[in-house]
Amino acid sequence: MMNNLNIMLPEIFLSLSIFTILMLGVFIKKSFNIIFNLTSLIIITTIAIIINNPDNEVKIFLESFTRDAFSNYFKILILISSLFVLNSSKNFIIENKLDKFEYPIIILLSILGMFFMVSSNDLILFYLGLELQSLSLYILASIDRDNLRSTESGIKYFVLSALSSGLLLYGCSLLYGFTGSTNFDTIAEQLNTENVGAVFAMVFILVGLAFKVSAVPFHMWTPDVYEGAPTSITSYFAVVPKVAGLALLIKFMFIPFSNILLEWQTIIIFISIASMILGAVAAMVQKNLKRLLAYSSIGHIGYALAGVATGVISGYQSAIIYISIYVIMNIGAFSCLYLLKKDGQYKENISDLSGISKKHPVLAISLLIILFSLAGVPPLGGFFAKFYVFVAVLEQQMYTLAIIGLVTTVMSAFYYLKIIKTIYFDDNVITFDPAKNKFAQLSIILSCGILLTFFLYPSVFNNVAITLFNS
Amino acid sequence: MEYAILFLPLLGSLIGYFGRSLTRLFSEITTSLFVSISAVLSIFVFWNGIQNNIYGNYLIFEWITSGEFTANWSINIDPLSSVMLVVVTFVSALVHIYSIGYMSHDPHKPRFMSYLSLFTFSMLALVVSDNFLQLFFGWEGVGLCSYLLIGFWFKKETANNAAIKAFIVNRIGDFGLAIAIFLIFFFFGTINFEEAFQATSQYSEKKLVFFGIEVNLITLICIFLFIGAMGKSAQFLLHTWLPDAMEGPTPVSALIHAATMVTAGVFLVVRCSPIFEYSQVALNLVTIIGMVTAIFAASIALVQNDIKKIVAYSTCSQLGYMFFAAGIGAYHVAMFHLFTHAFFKALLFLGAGSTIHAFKDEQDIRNMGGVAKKLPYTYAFMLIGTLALTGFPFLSGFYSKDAIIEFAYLKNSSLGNYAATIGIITAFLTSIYSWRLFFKVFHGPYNNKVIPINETHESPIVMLAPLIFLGIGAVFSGYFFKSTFIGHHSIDFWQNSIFFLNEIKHDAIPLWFLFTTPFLVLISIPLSFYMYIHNPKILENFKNTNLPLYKFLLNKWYIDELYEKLFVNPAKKIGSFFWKKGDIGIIDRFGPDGISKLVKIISNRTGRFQTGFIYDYAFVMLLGLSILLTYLILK
Amino acid sequence: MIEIGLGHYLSLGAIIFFLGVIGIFLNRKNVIVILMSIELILLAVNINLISFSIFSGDIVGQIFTMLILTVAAAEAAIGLAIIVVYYRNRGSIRVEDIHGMKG
Amino acid sequence: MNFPILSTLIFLPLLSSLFIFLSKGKSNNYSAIYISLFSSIATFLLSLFLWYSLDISTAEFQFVEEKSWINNFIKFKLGVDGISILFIVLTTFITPICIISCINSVKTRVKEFLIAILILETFMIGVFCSLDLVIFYLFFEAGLIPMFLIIGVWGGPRRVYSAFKFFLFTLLGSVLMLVAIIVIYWLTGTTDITQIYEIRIPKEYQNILWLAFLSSFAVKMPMWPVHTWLPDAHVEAPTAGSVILAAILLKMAGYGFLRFSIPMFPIASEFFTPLIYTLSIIAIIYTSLVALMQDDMKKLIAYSSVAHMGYVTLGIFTLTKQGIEGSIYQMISHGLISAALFLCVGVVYDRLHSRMINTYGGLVNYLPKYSFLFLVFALAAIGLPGTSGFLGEFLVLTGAFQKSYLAAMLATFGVILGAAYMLWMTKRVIFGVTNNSEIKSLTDVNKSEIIMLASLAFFVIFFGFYPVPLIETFSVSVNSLIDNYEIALKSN
Amino acid sequence: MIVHTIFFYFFSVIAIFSSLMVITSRSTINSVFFLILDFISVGCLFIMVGAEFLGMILLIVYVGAVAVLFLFVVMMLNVAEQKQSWFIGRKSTHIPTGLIVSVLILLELLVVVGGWKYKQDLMSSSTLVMSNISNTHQLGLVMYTDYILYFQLAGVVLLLAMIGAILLTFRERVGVKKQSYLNQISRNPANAVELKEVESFKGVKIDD
Repeated sequence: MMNNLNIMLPEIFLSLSIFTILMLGVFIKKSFNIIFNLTSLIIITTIAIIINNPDNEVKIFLESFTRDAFSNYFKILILISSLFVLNSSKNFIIENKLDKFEYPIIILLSILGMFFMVSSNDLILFYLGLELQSLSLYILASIDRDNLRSTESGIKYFVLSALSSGLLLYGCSLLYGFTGSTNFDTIAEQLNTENVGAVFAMVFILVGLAFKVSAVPFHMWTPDVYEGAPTSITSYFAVVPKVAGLALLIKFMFIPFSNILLEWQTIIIFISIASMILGAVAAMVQKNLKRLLAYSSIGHIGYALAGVATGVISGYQSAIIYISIYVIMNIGAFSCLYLLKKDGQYKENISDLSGISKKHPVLAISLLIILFSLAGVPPLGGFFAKFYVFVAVLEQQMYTLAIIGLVTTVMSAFYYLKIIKTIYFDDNVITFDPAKNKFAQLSIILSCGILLTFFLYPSVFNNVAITLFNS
Repeated sequence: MEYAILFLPLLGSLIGYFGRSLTRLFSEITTSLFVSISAVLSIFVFWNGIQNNIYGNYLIFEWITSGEFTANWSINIDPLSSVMLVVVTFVSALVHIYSIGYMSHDPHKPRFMSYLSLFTFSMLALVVSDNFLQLFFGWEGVGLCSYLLIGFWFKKETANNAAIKAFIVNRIGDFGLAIAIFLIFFFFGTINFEEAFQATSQYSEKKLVFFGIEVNLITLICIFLFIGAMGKSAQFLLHTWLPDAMEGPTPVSALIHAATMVTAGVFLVVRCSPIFEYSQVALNLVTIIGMVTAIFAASIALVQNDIKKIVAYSTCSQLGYMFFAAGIGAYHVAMFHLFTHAFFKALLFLGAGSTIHAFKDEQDIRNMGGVAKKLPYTYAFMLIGTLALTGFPFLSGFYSKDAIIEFAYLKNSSLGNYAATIGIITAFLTSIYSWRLFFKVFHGPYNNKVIPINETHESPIVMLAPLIFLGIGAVFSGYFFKSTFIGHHSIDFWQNSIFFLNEIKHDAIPLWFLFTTPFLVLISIPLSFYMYIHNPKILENFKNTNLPLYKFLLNKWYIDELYEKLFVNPAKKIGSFFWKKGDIGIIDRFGPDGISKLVKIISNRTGRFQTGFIYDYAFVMLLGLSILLTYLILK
Repeated sequence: MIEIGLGHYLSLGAIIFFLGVIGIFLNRKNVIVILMSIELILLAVNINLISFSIFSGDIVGQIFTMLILTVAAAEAAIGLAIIVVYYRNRGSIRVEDIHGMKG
Repeated sequence: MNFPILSTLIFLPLLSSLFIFLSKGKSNNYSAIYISLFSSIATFLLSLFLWYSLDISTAEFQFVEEKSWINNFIKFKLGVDGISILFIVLTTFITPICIISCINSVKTRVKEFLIAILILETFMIGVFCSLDLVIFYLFFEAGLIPMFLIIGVWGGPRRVYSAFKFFLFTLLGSVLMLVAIIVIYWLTGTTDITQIYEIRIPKEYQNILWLAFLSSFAVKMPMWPVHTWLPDAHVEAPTAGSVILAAILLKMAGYGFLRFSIPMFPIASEFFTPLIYTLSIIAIIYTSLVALMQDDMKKLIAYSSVAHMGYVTLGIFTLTKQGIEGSIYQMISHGLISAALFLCVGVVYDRLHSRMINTYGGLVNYLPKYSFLFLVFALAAIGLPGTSGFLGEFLVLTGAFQKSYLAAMLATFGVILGAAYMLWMTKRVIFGVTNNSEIKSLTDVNKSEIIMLASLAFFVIFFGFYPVPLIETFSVSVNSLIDNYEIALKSN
Repeated sequence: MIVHTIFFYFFSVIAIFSSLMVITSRSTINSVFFLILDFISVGCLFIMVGAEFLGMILLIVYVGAVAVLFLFVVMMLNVAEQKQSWFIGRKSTHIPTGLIVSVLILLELLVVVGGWKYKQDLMSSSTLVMSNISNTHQLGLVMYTDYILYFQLAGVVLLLAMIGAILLTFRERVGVKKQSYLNQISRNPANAVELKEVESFKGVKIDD
């Protein structure tokens, strides 16, 4: 029994700590700082626990919960990215009076939900994890409750997400009915192309998952929510749930749907192409940085999905590498947003970056690196992300996908360049308040450092990704 | 010694150019001195050749090797090049000296001297070459110097334009030469003269399809070589640059546009005689173009008013002689005429320069006249020059020009006869316009309204001294070198440097024919005196009655205008069109700009698509769902 | 028709699901109706699950349903809370009034 | 030799740029210039040493460095042979000149400018050293970033448009190459070009892959009709930017053709030769005519670059010894000449801030030294014998003539047009009457400008008369290139 | 059996009708009531088919709690009388398209669901075997054993909902006086009463 609990020690530790700090938060006045620091501590401890946890595949609770290298990798990724997102946004949270002690707790709860998502091997557990995560995100989106935009983004996210999880759930019910089980492995056995109902169910589930990773045409919430939610939340939205969503998508494709590859492949290709194109096209006219990053993230998910669309392990690996590098880039990008403070106000329009290279050379050059990396220009990290994906895609001889992907890369380069243009070419010079956010600076430097030096050892993620599918 | 001949002018040029900051005199002296030494040395070489038969090939260093394509920098001394060496360095040295006086008022004189020396170097590189590439180097090098020197007075718009025109028209010729070199290399596998000439006979029957037309290889090569020669030697159709080139200082005209550079074309044809000999078609073409040029240029020279232009057209016409001499196979005669022509034409030009100097840069002969007394030396030298040019018996022109006509006659073909006839007519025209020039300048009333006659003055000694040498040349060179160049044993002199497929005829010529030309030349003197000085009314009337003809001639057959319409304007228009319509209008409009605009429009649309309403968002999601479902159902 | 089988229940579920979906994006009234439409969708899912569960004699479907009910309740609570805070800011929860961000 | 000389060469400029980046003090621009100048000259000397120690009697790649890079399947492989060494030396030679030119022409953000130039140098050297397709692509593309900034930050009034056009155009071209590279990887199992040379790529793939490579190289070259970015980029770029762009970046494509297109896809190269001929000829004639009508000096030179690159492509695809050697020669000499011409424009631009031809006129009166140098370069640009411009062109045409009369004749005709536009510009700028009174107060070239221009002029003329050092260096490599090509064709 | 059929159709029709009314009725209050009706009828169906525990839960939890919550919010926000405005207002043009699309989805669903081949081991309504232990018992047997993880997780979800609802809607009101028992009880005369000397014609300044 102890063994079994050992297996889900990270989850147990996480939930117990959540309850503990919830108590602390309730009983200690002005407890935000303490809770916040404790949260960071919890995250770090959890990482340590996961790293100490062995990677061999074990399934418990009627085979509904898996612990394997795959889930462990994603859990660590989720934790690390949350750690950076949270800490670099701390100043922002305090200055915008969002410093309620529930804030980190809800984040932790959503992480818990994601943990169960990536570990699930059963529709029910998957659904519960998903809902735990989604409900947390609804709250987070509207956490700035006195702000119209924040609450509007909350409503939009809530309604659409509820719709999507309704669809997903409907799919689950069909899948359960048509295969007779909720367990992924059993479903995989039962599922075949003759089972039309189950194939239908697959579409519904795919829609739900596509919504979570904001792939076209289920992306509609993304720009509005990114724009409306407080930046600290947006950065969380842009990074962490994407990771979990993609992990789940890969898991679904890899285990339950592995037998109906041809059916879902076309769909994923369609979604991927649509995402890449929309991400490239729609972002060009944006004036708000957060909105632009929303479209950019849609485009990036398109590339990651292109890797998934190959339907082979190397493709999944490439998608995992992609999302990992994406995380690094986005943490950097959003951390920069925390430094754009002028007269106590955080700026989020592109025009507010005008000419900052003169007064803030380091910030400018960091943005430059991150943006070029997002655009996928070598030798920065973003290029390798795309490179791996296209290597996988072309291995399957999906030339159209690859070429569309690369053409949209060029198109999307346009709007990244536009920001760079604002930063470097414009003459109108804007000066920001001196930066006090040390952690944001640290994350920017780390992110840029990784992106810049990635080419020295580009197989770092690949080596990890290869081990994920060994079991 | 050979190296010195070649490199002294270059050295002089460099020292002259970069040493101009020392003193003005320094570069004048250096350049003139170096070229003079070079001239002395080349006479020495020439002498060595005639007397001791010392010829040779001196390798300087390897220039380029690319596979089969090899070319060396080398000095190839053979009879042909030794003759050219003498002409080039001798005239050049005199012109250098002359320039010291002529250009005395010009602030950029060191530059001028340097260019002259550079020209000399290029021309020498051309003539001593043993391969086509070095020849081409010299070929373009002299073109460059010509460009620089024509445009020497850079403030004059016309001078600049003339310079560019000269360069570009020359480039058209170079185009032909280059193509010929490509052909030679492609088929013969070498661009060395000797090897190429040896290979020629093997290919004499080779045909190749060139743009759908089957032509003889040799003919093709010759035609392209000749295009090159035409450009440089200002033959008909490619002659337009030469009159304009008179915008340059007069010494330049004397050196480049009379004595040396323009004869490079003739030199080329003669040099390539081993190839030309195998193609009768090409030779005929050379003859015809030569004939046309001779009479055409003479006809224009009749009515021109610019002193230098008259001489220029005369040069053009004389070059025509040389070409048709080459065309009928009398290469050695062509060379002989080239040799003599160098002296008397340079003399004429320098004399004209002296006149112009006297009139303070006035060039229009209508504004001159009656200064024979004031400028006795110039007058004398101009007289010698004119006589030599017109082929007055026993002066140099007489020997060479009449020889050409005779050889044409001896050819005993219809083309030969035509050539002879044209030659005679041209000789007559030549003497008419030459005397017209002479009389209008030195006789009759003084017509200049700007400068009083007292202010005209004789040139300084430094300008007259070269005239003396040239005058001597003009008078005696024909007589002295006749037997060497074109006599019965001339083949001993020319050796391998000129190739005759058929034996040269030295048959007797009917006496009446021998006397026709001198007779015409002689009677033209009183005739022109009468027409131009004594009774100009006749011509005036003639002019007025035949105004179109006069205009036609005055405007040089409207060839410049034709070119302007045919080539220059269209080129500019097409350029404009490609730029505005092609690059900006089509490529950019439908390429980058168009696409970016399109993407922007789409982008805006997509933006509008994102309405902000929840139900729209939900609707899009459902639409996506239904598309996917329908797709699966249909599948 | 007489023999009521699984298909009947599933069809009922499908129809209710369909009505729920329509309710979401044809609704112009207020967000609460959308919330109710979501409840309808979940109801349809429950119908499906229960009927599958009963007809195949497998209890898992019912467990699933129960959890869905729980989650639906939680979702309703949070959804209503968000609506309330939005109403406080905007003074309206008409669907047509919610388009502060677009483009 | 175990010492990783190539890596040192590549990363030396990068290191020094880092050094400059970290060095304090904004006002202390001169120290930055000295550091960068020092390091770039050191790089130059190192590359000379490399050239010196290169064994030119073999076509093998030398100084090969190999490290496992991406998962052991893509290697970080560097090496040089007779062809690439010259481009490397050209790069390292031009860079110090660009840095010197900054002294006069760059007034703002000098430090950043130098950093950009040095980083660019790293990438450029990398392109010419890489023996692996992915590495090549990496460096090839990476160069866009500093160049984009150089145009955009220090450029003229329409810099934004130009920078974007430059960046997107080139990026679009090269992404297709990336696809092709990956496809090659799946076809052959390697991206190491020495291995790919041995493994013949299947015939049915060659054409399409070749086209994908073309799309990249054609844009970079640039070939008609994808050349329109070049005039804009040149016009707006600062002097040093134009110089690097014209002197080196354009050469990457020609190098790419030689290194990749021909050896890897011999059959396709053969098949598409007519296409290349057509495009080259159009480029030569078309852009020469367009250049004739330009009233902006830089634009004119830019268009002339397109025409000159037309000769390069023509020569490369003649696949004759003369043609290819001529192309390489033409690339090197164009690197010197166009660099010099842009520097010349830069010199007067720094003084009068106008690139328009009609602003000038009669410069020879007031800037005699400048005018002399300008004239030298203009003449070199029109391929006057005795300058390096001539030999390249002439060899290319010789080569082309063996393959196609028409192409060669049209290309030769282009030479005439070349003379026309260059001389016309020279006339309007250097000669003629001075209409602009400001010109009278101009000062002649100063010391640093003299150093730059004179060193270029020296090499332009030196290599015009004595090209042997260059030709000897690449002769063996070119031979083996042609031999392999012919063997590949025959074995088919 | 016929009873089953009749009841099925009866409740189904009610369920469908009330679902329709939920989304179409003019008043939000009515919608809520129809939702309740819907739940009740479906709950009855559940009970009828043999899932009596869930049927009851549906009635108790949904009707008793969730629907009432809806009602509460509707009344609180004073949006009860907001009128439905189908087919009017801006951008109603896509409603026909929307209907077509959703009907399409419905049809496709029906095709799939209706065309589904029953598995052999599935029971029909006539052969539904009621096991000898009750439905509730059955659930109870597995709920807290096999599926304890789900149960716990559901608890966490509810906890989250609680935190979220409080976080979003709860605000501390300022200026409201609260009763403090502790303070009340711990009062004593010593600290509650203060004697002051009052100077004549000056008055007393009383704090508070």
